[in-house]
Amino acid sequence: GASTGGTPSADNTPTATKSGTTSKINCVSGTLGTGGSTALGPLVQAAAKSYQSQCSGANITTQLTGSGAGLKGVHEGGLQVGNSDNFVSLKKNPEYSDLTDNQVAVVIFSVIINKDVTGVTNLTSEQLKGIFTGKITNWKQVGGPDLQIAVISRPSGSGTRNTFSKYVLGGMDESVSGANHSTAKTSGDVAANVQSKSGSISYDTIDFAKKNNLTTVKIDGQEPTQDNVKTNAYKFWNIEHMYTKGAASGLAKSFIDYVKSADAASLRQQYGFMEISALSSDALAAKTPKA
Amino acid sequence: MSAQQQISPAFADQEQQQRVAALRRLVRRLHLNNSIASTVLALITALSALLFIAIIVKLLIDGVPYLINPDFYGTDGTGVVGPQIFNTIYLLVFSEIILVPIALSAAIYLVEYARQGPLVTVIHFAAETLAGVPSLVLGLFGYLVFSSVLGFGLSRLSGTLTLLCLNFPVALRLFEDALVSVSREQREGGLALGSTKWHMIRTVVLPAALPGIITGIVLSSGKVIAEAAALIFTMGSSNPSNVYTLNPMISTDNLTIHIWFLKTVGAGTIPEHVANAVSAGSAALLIIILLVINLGSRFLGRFIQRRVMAA
Amino acid sequence: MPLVSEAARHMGEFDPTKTLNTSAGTKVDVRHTNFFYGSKQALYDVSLPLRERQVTALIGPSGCGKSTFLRTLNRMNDLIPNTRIEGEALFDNFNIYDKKTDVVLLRQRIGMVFQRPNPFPKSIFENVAYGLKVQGKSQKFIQERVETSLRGAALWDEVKDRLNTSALGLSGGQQQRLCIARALAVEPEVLLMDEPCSALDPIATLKIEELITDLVKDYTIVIVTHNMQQAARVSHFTGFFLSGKLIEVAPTANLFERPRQKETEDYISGRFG
Amino acid sequence: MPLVSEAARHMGEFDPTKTLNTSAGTKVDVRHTNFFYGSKQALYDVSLPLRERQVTALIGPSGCGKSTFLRTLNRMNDLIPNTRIEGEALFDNFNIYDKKTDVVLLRQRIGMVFQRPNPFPKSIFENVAYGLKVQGKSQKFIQERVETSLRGAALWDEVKDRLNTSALGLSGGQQQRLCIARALAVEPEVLLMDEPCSALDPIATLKIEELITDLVKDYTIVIVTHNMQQAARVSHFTGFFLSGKLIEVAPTANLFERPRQKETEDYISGRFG
Amino acid sequence: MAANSVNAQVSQDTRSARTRRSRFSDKVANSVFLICAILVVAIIFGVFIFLGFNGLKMFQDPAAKNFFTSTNWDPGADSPSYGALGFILGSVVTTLLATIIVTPLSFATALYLTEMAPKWVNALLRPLIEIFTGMPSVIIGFLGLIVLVPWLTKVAAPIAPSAANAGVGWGAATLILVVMVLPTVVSVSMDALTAVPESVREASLALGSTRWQTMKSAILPAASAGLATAVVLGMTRAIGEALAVGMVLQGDTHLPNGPFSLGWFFQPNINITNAILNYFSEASGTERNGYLMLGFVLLIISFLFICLSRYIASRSVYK
Ligand SMILES: Nc1ncnc2c1ncn2[C@@H]1O[C@H](COP(=O)(O)OP(=O)(O)OP(=O)(O)O)[C@@H](O)[C@H]1O
Ligand SMILES: Nc1ncnc2c1ncn2[C@@H]1O[C@H](COP(=O)(O)OP(=O)(O)OP(=O)(O)O)[C@@H](O)[C@H]1O
Ligand SMILES: [Mg+2]
Ligand SMILES: [Mg+2]
Ligand SMILES: O=P([O-])([O-])[O-]
Repeated sequence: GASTGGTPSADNTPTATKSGTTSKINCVSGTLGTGGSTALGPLVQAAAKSYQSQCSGANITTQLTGSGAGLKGVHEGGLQVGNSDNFVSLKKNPEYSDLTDNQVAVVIFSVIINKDVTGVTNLTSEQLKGIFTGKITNWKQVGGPDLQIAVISRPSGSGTRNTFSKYVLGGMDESVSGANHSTAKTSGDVAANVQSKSGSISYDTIDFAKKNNLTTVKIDGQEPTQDNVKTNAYKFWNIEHMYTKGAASGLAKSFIDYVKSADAASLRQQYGFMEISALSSDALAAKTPKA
Repeated sequence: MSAQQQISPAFADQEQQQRVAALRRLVRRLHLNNSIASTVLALITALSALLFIAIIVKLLIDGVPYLINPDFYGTDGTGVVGPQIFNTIYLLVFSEIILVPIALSAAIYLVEYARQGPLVTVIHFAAETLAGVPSLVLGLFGYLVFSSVLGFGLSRLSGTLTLLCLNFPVALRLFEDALVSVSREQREGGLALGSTKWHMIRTVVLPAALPGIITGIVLSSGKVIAEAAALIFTMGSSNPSNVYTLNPMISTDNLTIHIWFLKTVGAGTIPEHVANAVSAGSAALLIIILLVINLGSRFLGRFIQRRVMAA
Repeated sequence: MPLVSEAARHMGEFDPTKTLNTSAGTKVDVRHTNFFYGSKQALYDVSLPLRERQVTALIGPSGCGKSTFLRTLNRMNDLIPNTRIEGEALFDNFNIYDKKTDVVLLRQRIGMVFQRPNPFPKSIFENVAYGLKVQGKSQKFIQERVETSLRGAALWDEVKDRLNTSALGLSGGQQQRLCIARALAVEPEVLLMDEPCSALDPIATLKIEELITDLVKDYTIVIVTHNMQQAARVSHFTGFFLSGKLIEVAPTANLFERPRQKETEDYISGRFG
Repeated sequence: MPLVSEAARHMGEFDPTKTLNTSAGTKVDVRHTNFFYGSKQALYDVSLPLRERQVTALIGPSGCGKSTFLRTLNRMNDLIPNTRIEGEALFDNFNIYDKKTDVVLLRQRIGMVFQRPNPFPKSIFENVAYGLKVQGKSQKFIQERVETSLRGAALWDEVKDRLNTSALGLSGGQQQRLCIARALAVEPEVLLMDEPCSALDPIATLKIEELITDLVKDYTIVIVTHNMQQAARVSHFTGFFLSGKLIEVAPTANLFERPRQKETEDYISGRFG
Repeated sequence: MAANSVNAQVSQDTRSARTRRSRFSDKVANSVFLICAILVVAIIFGVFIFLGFNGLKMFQDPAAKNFFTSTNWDPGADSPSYGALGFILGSVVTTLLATIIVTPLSFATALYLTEMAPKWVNALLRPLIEIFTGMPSVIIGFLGLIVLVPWLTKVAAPIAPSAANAGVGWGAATLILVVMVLPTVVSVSMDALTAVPESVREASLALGSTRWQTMKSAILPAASAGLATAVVLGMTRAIGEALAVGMVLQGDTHLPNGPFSLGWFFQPNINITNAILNYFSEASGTERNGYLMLGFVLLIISFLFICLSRYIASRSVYK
């Protein structure tokens, strides 16, 4: 049957990152605006909360606006840290060359379906392409009940959506439009919508899927597990970044260091993220753009 | 001369009687039309009224159970609105502190000093146009100017300045009305005693216009409390751990943004029943605040009027 | 006597003393009327017969109740909340004040002209046609009656070429005559006029006064005025109000020349008001 | 002659003919004044000397320019945009109309009382003290002067026990006397009064008239009135305005009894207005 | 004559010194006030300049030339397309439709309340209407999501192209706008009706017309300019409404395919404000300027509405 929620393997003990040797936070006070990826959002929020509780002089906020908005926010000055599920594409946004990449974790996504859709446990890339381009419109075409498919997608700036296009749909952009298609604003909004909208399908992090009791499906027979990600057998995952304008400094640096630190390892685990260090080099290379 | 009280024989006249009879028939038809029209109007009004009342009742029924729970006002955790209430009040006070002196000064200029002419026309036209700008568009403007160009980022300060743009024309209009309502006789009374204009304004016009000024402040407060669209791009929709600070540079939300957040971008981040509870509670709270403001502004205006008059 | 003879000399051709008919029938017979604005009494036991086809003028200082009295006659005071009336005003066998009286019908029979000209913001034609349209008259009938009424109000020649222009473009005096034409169009039996000239210049006033002297051949007219000379010039009977009481009513010349009451004398000799 | 003698009989004790001084000095000498509201001329070549310690009354029909003229004297018309004045009004060796004239100072020397009583919504004391506070007088000085002024305005006895209650609680007549007291407090040399009694009842009117006859011992007074009897009762000189022109100015009795101009005669005999 | 005495002369000199000083403060006050008044002009200029400048910059990109002519908004495509007609259509259609529903409702309500209603009805409804004119739009949006959308999903499913999405789209947006705009239009209409002088009512009633005839033939025509302003004001509000409408639209950047049909109202759909709200914060380059351009379009539309209402008001008989 379909696995409910992602199951981050507990045996994956975090290895200490280079900076996380001391358990004391290097507190910096001030105001820090972070924002962007709603996939990374929960981790950043939790880390911020923990950071602020230990460093009372720091005020950290996290806007849930999507990866694209995170990059733009930090580029234009509205934010100091922009969270993104994707690498900056200098081809698309040459002006973002002023941004510095800080990688913090690995996120695992999954395709999720509404509970009314019974009997569908696996979808092939081809089937997903059919669904997300509007060619397949009824669940019975993929072995499910006679029910219209309601596709829910994210706005184009979403890192989840871009990862989905690039690594699941084979570089092809979704192009469903019409009555059975709607958009949700954030990862959380996707989860809420899939929960309530009959016959719906979308994509989200395994953490949101689990917390909202949503059904995840295998992609090309692969389950969304950390083990499958390590080997890149399961393709729907990505590296989480916290971009800064120029090199991170001050509170931004301190906070990013904390998110990456050993202290925050339990948080990363709690929110379903994987350590970058756990990736095989093949997997890492598959997601990292060639310089 | 009041002796003969006899009724005139004129209406005994046949023709006159027929005319009156015809009129009477006509009037009966007019009354019928009148009743039909009245009924239709009353029904439509009842329909609109029912819509409004149903909305209020729905909001209160859904929300009040949470409102009466003290946990709802908690200062920390999920499903509480303590921070949002503080932020709302913070924003209210901060923006009124900036708004009132500026808008009142502008109103004084327009009512007391300006000569009727192109400048006044331009200012009024500008104010009217600004009042008609959708708040989302002002949000874009605030983002471009305050958050980006001036570098205030997403912060209470950017939000407050955007609210200033939003409320300026409204407050200006209300303050102008308050000043204009002070009678010309009062002003002339002051000037005729040989006081300068500014002295006359301070001692005669402003005290007399106080009730109207207070009403203006209260009504613009209502707008601050209700506003969300102009703030989402300028102030953001999330809070730091500790919002209970006067720091204007941090990004926060307020009650209305929070409702929007919970039902859209923040949906799914907390369980739906909690989100609905908080939204319903906040909505009811806002309704009650607006109700109080609405009734309060009248009451306060009248109260101050009485105080001023009885000074 | 100086006042009235002065006026008569000035007016020349239309001296009301010539058309005075002290035995004219009573068109409306007002008896023992009390009127209250809330708890404030504005009329005290007023009894006054309005003679058919005669002009009755009502004079008195400001606030004495002239307008209030006039507006009881076509139940215009109904529009003011919390008012109450006692007594009776017999008109064609029914009591005007009666709750059951059909005010719409009443007002079609008793027309009114107000202190400030109040034309509708419509064309001149539409203004006069208004009452006729209310009555659902035919287009042809309306066409004719508008002309007759405007002629009757001595306005036709001045406006016949611009019947479709806005009535608000007329001068104050013309507007007031338009309002009179509008009232005449529905052929009322009685015409009430509340200080119809107070907003007008002397020449327009003269025109209206001429018109009144003319209209009285067909209509019973009641006119409120604060100008004693005007009362003397146009009215057959004059009633003097003071503080809500009708102090005295008499043929106009008698009232001005031989007032029976001390208050009347004080008032007309200018000692107050 | 009937009007004036009527009035004199009625007023009894304060007959202005007794205090008339036709050789009194000229306090303000108005010469060839033209006044314009925008392009509309409201005063035409008005020349009028205001005699020291005499009451000059201005009469004329509504809209003839009485108020306009009065308000040129303390430059109150400055408040109305787009107005223009020509001519001169000599007062203590300077021209009131001069651009360089300090209007604040001018208004401290030429006080004004308005048609409708306009007390500030403050206490009685504060009302009278207003002009003194403007001048920055000491508390003690103010205390004394308030009493003198209220006595001067014949109001002291009625209000001395409630100086700190709101002025709006006073009756209309008391309010008007309060406004006079307020004007007196700053010791002006000239007092302008624009229909000061038109909003008052007969008894309050009488009080104000008495007060005027009393004040004129110390002040030069100009009063606008639409009530000819009032002019006859209180003034030494009367000017008659018509359509912005000063038709005639003369000692009051002369003007009413032997008007030199046809227009004046028409007006005072009630033929228009 | 007091003024001739030496004493009076001295007091006059101190008087003028004092007035000189207070005149100076008068001047200072004047300029401070002037600056504040000018600020309003500066702000609106700023709004036009910042949005206009940034928005119009998008036309430097040749791909943007179909902004007003195409409904294809696809900035992410290999050959990007910036046709905004779909967004504009969404705003215009929902606004017009809401106006068509609101106008008769609000005129009737306003007429009833100003001309006929007993005191207690007014005492109840007027404050209610006032509260609703200041109602936070998110509250209406929230109710839209939890009440209107589920209800429409059920009711409109048979005529909607997709049963699951029947509750969202222009239909829901229009109804939301009706609720948002109705109170404003009612309240401004009531002002317009009350501004008709009592003399007009008296004139009509005194001619023997009934209440209804008076309303129909005298009051409504006399208030027509004010009523028209009310409608225009309502449209200004409707076209700029963002959050409440955005919450129930749920479309992406595309108009539904195919010929225009009733179904368009019961499926995810788009408008200007929703596009800005969803996409502005992440967009860059031409796309970012495109959303600012959409904001500028909104600004121009509201500006035209304001000009229109000023024009109408200037023709009004009674102010
Ligand atoms: N709507 C009202 N409510 C309460 N009192 C009123 C109302 N209208 C008039 N009064 C009072 O009734 C009295 C008579 O007023 P009315 O208008 O009849 O006087 P009038 O003789 O016509 O005076 P004027 O010459 O000033 O028109 C006055 O004391 C007035 O204050
Ligand atoms: N602010 C103004 N703007 C334009 N015209 C005005 C203004 N004030 C008065 N007028 C006009 O100037 C003329 C003289 O007006 P003024 O007020 O001096 O008359 P008045 O004699 O005082 O009349 P009343 O007895 O009615 O008070 C009138 O025709 C009036 O319409
Ligand atoms: Mg009256
Ligand atoms: Mg005047
Ligand atoms: O993480 P995203 O919100 O950019 O999908």
